[in-house]
Amino acid sequence: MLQPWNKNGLTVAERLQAEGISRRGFLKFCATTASMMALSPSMVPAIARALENAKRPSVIWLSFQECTGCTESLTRSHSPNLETLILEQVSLDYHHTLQVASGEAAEEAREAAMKENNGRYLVVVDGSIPVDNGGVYSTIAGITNLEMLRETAEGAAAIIAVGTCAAFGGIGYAKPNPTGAMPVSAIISDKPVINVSGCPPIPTVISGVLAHFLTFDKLPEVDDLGRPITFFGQSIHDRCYRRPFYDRGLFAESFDDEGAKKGWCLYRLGCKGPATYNACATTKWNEGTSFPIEAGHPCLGCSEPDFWDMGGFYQPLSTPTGDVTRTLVYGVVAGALIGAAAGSMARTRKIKAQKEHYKVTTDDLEESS
Amino acid sequence: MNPAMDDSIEIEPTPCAKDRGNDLPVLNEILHALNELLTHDRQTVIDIKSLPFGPVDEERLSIALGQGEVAATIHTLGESRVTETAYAGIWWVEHRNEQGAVIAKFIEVTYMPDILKAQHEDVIVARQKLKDALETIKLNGA
Amino acid sequence: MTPVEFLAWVRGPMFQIAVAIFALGVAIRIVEIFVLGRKQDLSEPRRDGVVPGIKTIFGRSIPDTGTFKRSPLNVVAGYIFHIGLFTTILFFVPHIELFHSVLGLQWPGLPTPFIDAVTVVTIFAMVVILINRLRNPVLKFLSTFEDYLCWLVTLLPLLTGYLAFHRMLFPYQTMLGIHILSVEILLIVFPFTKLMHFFTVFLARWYNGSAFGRRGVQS
Amino acid sequence: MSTPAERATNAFKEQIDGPIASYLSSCVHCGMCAHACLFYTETEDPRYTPINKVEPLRRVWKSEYTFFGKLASKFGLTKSVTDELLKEWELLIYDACTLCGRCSMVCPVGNDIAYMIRKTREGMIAAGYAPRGLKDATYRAVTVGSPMGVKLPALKAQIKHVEKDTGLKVPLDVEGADYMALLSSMEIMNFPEYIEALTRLFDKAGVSWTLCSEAFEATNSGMQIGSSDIEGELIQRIVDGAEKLKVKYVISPECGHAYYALRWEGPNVIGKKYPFEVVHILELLDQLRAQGKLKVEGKLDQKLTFHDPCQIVRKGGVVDEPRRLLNMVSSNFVEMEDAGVMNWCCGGGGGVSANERAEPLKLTVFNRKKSQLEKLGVNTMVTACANCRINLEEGIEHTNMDVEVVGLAETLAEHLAD
Repeated sequence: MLQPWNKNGLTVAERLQAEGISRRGFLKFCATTASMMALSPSMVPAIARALENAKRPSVIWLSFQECTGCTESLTRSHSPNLETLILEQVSLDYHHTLQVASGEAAEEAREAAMKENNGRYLVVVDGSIPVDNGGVYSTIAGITNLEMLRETAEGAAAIIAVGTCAAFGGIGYAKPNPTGAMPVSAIISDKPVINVSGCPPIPTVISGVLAHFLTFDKLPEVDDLGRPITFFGQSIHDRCYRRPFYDRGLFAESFDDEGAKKGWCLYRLGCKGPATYNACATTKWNEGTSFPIEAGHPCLGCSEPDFWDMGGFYQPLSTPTGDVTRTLVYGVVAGALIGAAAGSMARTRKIKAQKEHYKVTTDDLEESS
Repeated sequence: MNPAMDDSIEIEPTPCAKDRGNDLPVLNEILHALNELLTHDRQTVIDIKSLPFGPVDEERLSIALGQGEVAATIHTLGESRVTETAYAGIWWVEHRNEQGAVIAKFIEVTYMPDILKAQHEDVIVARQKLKDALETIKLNGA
Repeated sequence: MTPVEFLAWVRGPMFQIAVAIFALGVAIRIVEIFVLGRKQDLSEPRRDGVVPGIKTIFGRSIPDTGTFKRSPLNVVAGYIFHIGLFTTILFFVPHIELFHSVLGLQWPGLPTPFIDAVTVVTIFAMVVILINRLRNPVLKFLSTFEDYLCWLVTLLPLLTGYLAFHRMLFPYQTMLGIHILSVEILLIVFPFTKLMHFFTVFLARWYNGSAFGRRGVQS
Repeated sequence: MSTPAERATNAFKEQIDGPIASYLSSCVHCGMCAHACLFYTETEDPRYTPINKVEPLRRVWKSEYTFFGKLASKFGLTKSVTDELLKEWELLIYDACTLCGRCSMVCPVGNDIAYMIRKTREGMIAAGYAPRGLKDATYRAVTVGSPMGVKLPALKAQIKHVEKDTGLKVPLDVEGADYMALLSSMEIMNFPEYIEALTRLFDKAGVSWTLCSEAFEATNSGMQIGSSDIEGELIQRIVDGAEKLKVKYVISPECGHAYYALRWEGPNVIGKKYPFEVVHILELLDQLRAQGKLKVEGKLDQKLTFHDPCQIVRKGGVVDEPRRLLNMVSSNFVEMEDAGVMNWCCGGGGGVSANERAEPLKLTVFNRKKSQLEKLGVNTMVTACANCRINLEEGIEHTNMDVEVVGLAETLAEHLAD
């Protein structure tokens, strides 16, 4: 299903029509696309108008220092679903995990797509880019990731950084970052880069962003971290169905207590939901089946930068990440020692003052004083 | 021992009844939408996927809305089902793909969901098709 | 600095710095009081000062009727503020988690909406306290920069906590970070100001209560 | 140590101890002590807020005895004690404080402010900043033996009168007596009834007692002016007298600060424990009452009240004794508002009455007592301090009130059963 399509230059509407799909079918397509982009259903007419003229974009998918989890997320759903629909509308010209071609032929396909669609193609990146020592830690066909990204980005219309590694550096970037891993945005500054973070990202969000580009020929509006606001505009906590428990102060305190069984809030078990912006709580996973909190596990905050370095996954958000107990103990001990020393010095001054005592006598009481 | 393998642990079904109720605000929103329809002739579409539903919230909403008089099936790009709820003017619109999986689900508050109506473009095609058909019949029937 | 980096900083290195200054400063100030000590009182006590001293430690929390009648606003607002402040600090579940992680102790929390209401009331009480400080001639006369500073650094955690809880003003990470930072500022300011009374009040009441007590008066 | 400010600073350094450090660390500037102080309540001058009065002491504590303050002082960030400050504060520390200790009872953080003001006076007098009148009184106390200049012949003359009136012998310099009674100059000069009362009461109760010709003066201007050197010198005279007569007890008279100085500060300023016990006359009388040795007859039926002398009641711990004694001789004893340990000062204690400069302020703050009395509607007020008594009489006269002030011991003596 994800093979490069022959480019036929038709718009989406034309293509659907050519396949004998009715206008009603097109409407259905528009409605589901709106839902996928997390846009309001009231946007359907605008989407319909846009899709009338939308052409299939060429997509080049670059996989760098990554685990293929992002691609898995997108492709390994147990049944063909919503995402397929939109992926059928794009021309995936290069994806070294999925494409049939390999070796030089694969790289040729990439170069061909770049040449043919110069200035118009979309680059999707998953994985971080190691930059230390000239980027030697990860190469494809002898080309470093760094070089390939720069080269491919050159003629791109926009770049979609898929997954937390591409968006924020992810695990490669986590301390001590031995390869000098960097996110896409740290390397490419002259092209629009959108971050679809998550480890992995929600498949619908990836396709939603693609759909947006396909529909409106531009990237959706983004937040401060370059993520599409429609999906990352609200925190997990804001949209969590367990939120009422948080508000009422009902918390699970271990994974097998009453609270856990009753589905209470997982804050005390380290849920990072309040500080994590993503669409899991509404879009959910596995065809809308569930998401981690619904399955009884606290949110890890995987769509946020540095989530690997934000203290333990099971450490509540309100707690410090370092060993504060030690600091407290050392501080008190050191303070007590300094206090004792300062106090002794004060005592010495006091004794000295007592030695230098000025004795008040009747002389001090007479008129002249 | 892996707790998951321990038969003595009884995992309760996630309760929902009194503790939750994310369906209630939605019902309120629907009521508001009905008002809008009646007073301003404005229709409302709610995307179920955009709601922070917990387990069985959707079921509860479905039960609350009940079954109405109309149930229609549309066959294009997979099946779509349009069913009226027990409350006139409130509809479920459910889109499935060719493999039968639900890909989008809406509640529409309107006199008639647009997708049920024959579309202008389709009618133009239909006119041509019927014309062609008639020609064929004439030719053949003569 | 992104909101996430900011949050990581206040939860990490900044927290350590604040706790280090707080622990060091508080320990210095308390220990130096003890080291300074006091001379043995040679007068024959009417009774032992220990029990009256302990009684004063607790009893002084209740104002005498005369004081209450003369400055009811001060007393009532002060009460609400102190009780409110400690309720929010000690019984909000995320805070309990903080104490648990640092001290290894935990206790049951109170329902969040209750804490929320207490916060509002406490902030209100603090505003009343400030207005009183600005308007009452004695308080106006006594007040120094330090008094207003202490008011501010005490108010900020309440206010930012409220804003963070209600996810107002900034993205949550930023607001939570600001809230934690405000607490860190409070911790840092603490040992250098009258906020020290949190600890020394027990010493002061003890010294007062035992000195009066050995003379036969429950102060 | 040349300048006054340096002398004051050094004295503060000598005086500051753990309690003071904890008090100054704890003050939150809540201002509640102002409402406990009659100098504030009657003038509404915020400078009279008790905690403000210890500012000179606070400065020295901060810059000398706190680690952070010491550090700050190295950078010139702390304030030091100056002549100007001492001069200004003299008016607050001596004229506007009677050391009544009411503030110490209300401070929510538990600060014993009166204790700190007492310590502050040490530095003030070391620097020479004390009111003229108090200096003079103290000078006379040291040189003549009494702040009012009363000498032994004057006492002997009063003894003669008393002996004539009562027909009883007033013991003087009786070695081996159980009790040695002290007097205040005011009692000798203004209220000789007290000597007569003692003579009759002790005679009836069979108390073995004596006066001492070398130590009859109980008052201690040294405490009031705040010099432990002078206070100690005056205390030592009493200790010497008591040791010479080998008494078991020394009786503090109806004088507030004399009791506080002798009973609570004395051993500390001379640096050793006494070889005798100090009892207040009211304590002793109450003991006699309990033992059945104090028999009275007839009860006063006019409405009367008791004025609590601060140093005896609040700061001295003699609280219930005067009440039990008064109830023996009165059928209509009523308490003032705030009676007991929270009672309001007469306004003349702590050396204020010896300080002519403070006279107008003293009369202003008397309004507190005046309104207390008016609320009760009494015409008789009993007290147990000659200084309170004179001061109250003065205030009553100044405000044209119709209230008689009497001493408790003499009231009891009047009702002695034959």
